[in-house]
Parts: sequence; C-alpha cells; structure tokens
Amino acid sequence: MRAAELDLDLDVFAGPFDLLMTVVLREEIALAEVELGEIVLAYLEHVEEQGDLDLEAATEFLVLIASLLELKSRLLLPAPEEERLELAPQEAAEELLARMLEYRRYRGAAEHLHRLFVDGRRYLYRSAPLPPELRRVALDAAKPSYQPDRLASAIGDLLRVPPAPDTTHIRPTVSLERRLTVLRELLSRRARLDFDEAFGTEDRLTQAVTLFALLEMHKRGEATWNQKQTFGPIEITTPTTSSASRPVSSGSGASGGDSADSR
Amino acid sequence: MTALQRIVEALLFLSPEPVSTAELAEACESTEAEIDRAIDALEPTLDGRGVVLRQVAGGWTLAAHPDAEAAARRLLAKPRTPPLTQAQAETLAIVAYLQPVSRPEIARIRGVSSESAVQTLTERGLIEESGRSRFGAVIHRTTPLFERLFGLAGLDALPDPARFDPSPEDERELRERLLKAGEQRAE
Amino acid sequence: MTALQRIVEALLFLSPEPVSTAELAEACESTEAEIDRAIDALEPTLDGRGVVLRQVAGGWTLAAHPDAEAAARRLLAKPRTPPLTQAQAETLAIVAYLQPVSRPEIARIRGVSSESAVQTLTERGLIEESGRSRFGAVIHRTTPLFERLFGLAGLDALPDPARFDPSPEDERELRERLLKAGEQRAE
Repeated sequence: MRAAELDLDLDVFAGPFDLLMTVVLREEIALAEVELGEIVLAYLEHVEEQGDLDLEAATEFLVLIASLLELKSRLLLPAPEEERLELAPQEAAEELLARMLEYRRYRGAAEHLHRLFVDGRRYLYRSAPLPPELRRVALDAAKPSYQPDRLASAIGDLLRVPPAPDTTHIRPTVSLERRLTVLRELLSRRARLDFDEAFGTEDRLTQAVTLFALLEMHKRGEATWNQKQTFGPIEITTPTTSSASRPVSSGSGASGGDSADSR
Repeated sequence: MTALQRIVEALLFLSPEPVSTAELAEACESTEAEIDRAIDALEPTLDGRGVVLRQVAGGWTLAAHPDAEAAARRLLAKPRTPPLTQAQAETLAIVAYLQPVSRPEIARIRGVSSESAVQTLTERGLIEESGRSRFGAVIHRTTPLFERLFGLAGLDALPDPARFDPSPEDERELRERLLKAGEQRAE
Repeated sequence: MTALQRIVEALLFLSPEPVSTAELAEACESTEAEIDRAIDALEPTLDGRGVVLRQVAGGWTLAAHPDAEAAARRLLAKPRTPPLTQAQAETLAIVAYLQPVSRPEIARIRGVSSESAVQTLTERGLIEESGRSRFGAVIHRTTPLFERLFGLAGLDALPDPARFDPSPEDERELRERLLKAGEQRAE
C-alpha cells in the first residue's frame, strides 16, 4: 500500500511519531501492507517543502523509522529457525512502543499547555513605565551594569547574512525509484554485489534509501541478500544465482551464494 | 479596605511583573502573614470589577478582566497573539517538564529536528537559553513570561505528566498492533 | 458594576497613557455619553482603594494611591539588570544606533517579530515610546536610564560597531545595511 493510498494528510502530523502511531493504529491496515519507504519519502518531501529539512532531521527520522522497519522486515524475510542474536520481535516492538509512549506523554502535555494558553491569553497585563517620580529615583540608583560592546557586537551579528543553505545534497539522493533503478542496473550486469563496495562511499541517507529499495526488491522476489555476521559485509544476489528455496540465511554461510560460487 | 490592602493593590498596579509575598512584605515593612491576609481580603473586593487578581510566575499580579479583551485590543491596537502550532506546543511541553533540556533531547523525543519551533518560542520570550550541557549542546528552560502567559503560579503548578499517558487499554492496543508484525511472520 | 463600567476600568488599567472619552467610546463601541456615565459611576467605587481615577490633559487615567509611594520606592525604584538575552540585546542595539526607530523596522531588521523584547526593554526602562511615525507605527528611543546602565556619557559615546562589522568595506548607511541584511535573513 502506497503512502498516497493511505490518504494521509501530512499537514496534520507534528512529527514522525504522530504519523507512525496513526499508521499503526489504522484498523484496516496491516503493517505488512504499508510501504514504509513511501511514507518515509513522502514525509521527508513534506518536511522539505515546509523548508524545515536539514540532513540531521532526515537522519533522525530514519533512525526512528528503523525500529518500525525492523519489525516489518521480519514479516518479509523468512525467519531463521535457529538462534538469533538480535532483538526478538517482541523486544523491538517494546522499544518502539516505549518511544511512542514517551512521545504520547508530551503530546498530551502539549494539548494541556495549549488549553492554558488559550485561556491565559484572554488576560491582558499592564505594561507601563513607572511613574516619573519613581523613574527619577531609579535613575539616581543606577550604576553601570552592561558593557556597551554588547550593543556593538549585536549590530555586527545583525549585519551578518547567513550563507544560503546548501540543499544540493538532499533531494537528488533520496528517490526510492532511483535507487531501485540503480540496483536493477547493477544486478543485471553482475549476479552478485557487495553492498559496501557498491554503495559504501554514498552518504548515509542514500545508503538508507538503498536498503529500503532492497527490501522492496526482496518483497517482489527480485533480489535477496546475505549477511554472515552483524555489521559484516552484505552480499546482494539475484534469485537465479542463489538456491531458490533458501533465499537468505544468517546462520549457515556455506549455502546460497557462496556454494554457487565455489562450483 | 485597610491601609495595607490599599498599598498592596497600588504596588501590584505599578509593578510590571508579578510580585512575591516576600517582596510585598519587604516593601510594606510588614510580615508575610500580614500580606497573605491582605491579599485574601483584597481578592473578593475585585469581584465583578474590571481588574482581576492572579497568582502567576511565583507572585501576584493584576490583569484586565477577560470580558474587556476585545475592547482592549481595539484600544491598544494589540493583535491577538498567534496560537501555538502543535510543533511549538510539543516543544514547549518538553522544555517545561524536562528543563533544563538540550535541543538534541527535544529532537529525540519528538522524533524530528525542532530548530524552528525552538527559535519561535525563544522569539516569543517563552523559553530561553540557559547555558550548555556537558556535551556542548545549548540547553533551554522556560521563562517567567511563560508562567505568566499560561496562568501558572509556578512550574510546580504543571500537572503530573503521567496524567497524559495513554490509558492502559490504549497502550495495550498500540502494543498489540505493533506485535502483529511478529505473529504474521509465522505465516 | 455594569459591564461597560467594568470594561472602562479594565481599559484605564491597561493603558499606559491617559485615554480620552472618544477613544474609550470607540473601543467599547458605545457613545461618549455612555462612557461619561460609566466613568461617573466608576469614580466612587474606587474611593479608598489603592488606585485612583484622575482626569488629566489627554483624558482619563488610573494612578497608584499616593499613600503607596514609600513602599513603591522600596519595591520598584531600583533598576533591574538581569543579563540581556540575544533578542533583547539586538533589539536594544537597533534602537540605540538607529533611534528613533519604529517597531516594524525593528522586526524587519531582526527578521522576526520582536514584541516581547520591546515590551521587556520598555518595562525595564531601557527604551521608551517617543510618539508615532507618519504611518502610525509606534517609534522608540533609548532612555537616560539606558545611558546610565551602559555607563555612556551620551549617545555619541556608543562604541563604533566597525570592530564587529563583517563587511566593513560596505559604505552604505548603517540603517540601510541593517534593513538589507534583515531582508536577506528573512528570505
């Protein structure tokens, strides 16, 4: 299910948690059907349109959605029978839940503050200088307390114009479509790819979106990958080069691509 | 009205900021207990008048009755303060409850960089910088103006944030829906 | 007390300057005769309170009762000098170097509305209103207290900002340069 079909009015969400909670809580949608990559891109584009995006914000969002992604990847990827070192799905869910609940608390507090604000702004306070006789006394009691240079340096700050923000590094790299094309092209020429070799020099955002693209290709049966150990090299293969019945294996490294190679 | 009540009322009228009981006692050369009594007696005499007594930002202050708001904005050409956006309200809530709090911490909780909300709240005088954390990040806290505009007697007048946590049923539902991922994978 | 009396009292309480009957009538959307009656009725209710109603050149105004003067002096007749925030320092610098300067000009140079900084600086007596511009905007200047607190013999003694100037080769007038930089920041 694509982001557009979800009928999300991105304007009404204050942040990714808001958005994710809504997606997760929509009765009619199973998590497995949601195109997270689409939502990520739609969200990033939306934030960017509002002129609010810096790379840091994008990274924040990706780190966040990674928890949800982890859950989802367990739907798409076959489960290994044996021991797993990573978080059990339940733990991953609990972790994400904890963050959502923390956010929920402050969203509730924000609603409360909003009510206080609406009530409070009906009260206007007097803002008047002191009557002249009190001002005279204050003047007599005044001793130098501030540095005049503070004013001169403030003028300097105000004369400074920040350089135009450089956004060239953001947009061109985050198209899921583009990453899909790149992956397909590479895989049409070579049956196997090392992720780091192929994409290691790209920036973090590009690498992350490439991973989304890989997930997408796996779902469509176009590619699979093999990572023998945590943080180890990721080897991408097309189904024709790996033994079809066991597309991914995290434990038994000798199967799949490796054995095909040794033949 | 006693002389002390009259003087307390005059001081609250003159002072541009809320005045604490201790400050009133010092200025009036009386005890805090006497000030407390004077304030208690003053409050009902304002009933039905154009001015109300409010306890905000750690002190006492007078404000115009809300009924006069529209006329006052016309007279003083004072536009209504714009409402807070949700991003601003969330950021303000995080600063109010966790202060002093750094910008990365705000971003962590909101899940999104909150630069522009922090900047707007600072501009509006609701939060301010209060130094740097051990890691060099700017840290923020709320201002007395925040307490005044939000009608808070003090920061401890904010309700326990646990009150805003979702109900156990809501939490269970959220957990269940997240865990569905795990169940479906057995298929 | 009628609703109109209450609103008139609130308006007189809020306004830093005397308000004419005509201005009150316009703000309250009533007639001057109704305002006159409301004021006549209001006056005796203030008898013996801490605030007194006065008729002066420009109209009506509320003032603190003279009995409170000694206490007011103890409470308020000392300058408050907490550290200036960046917003306050920038606003004060704009007023100091460009005075007289209008509020919209301050906002254009800073790229953001500076209401709360202007209000705080006014309350602390560092700047004051000095009439209105041709277009009706309030204009500001610094006060004698400002010069005293910054240890300045006069406005001529303001330090030359050249030492902090990022582009000293620019020979345009300071006001023009600040406005230009502000516009670029706001983009």
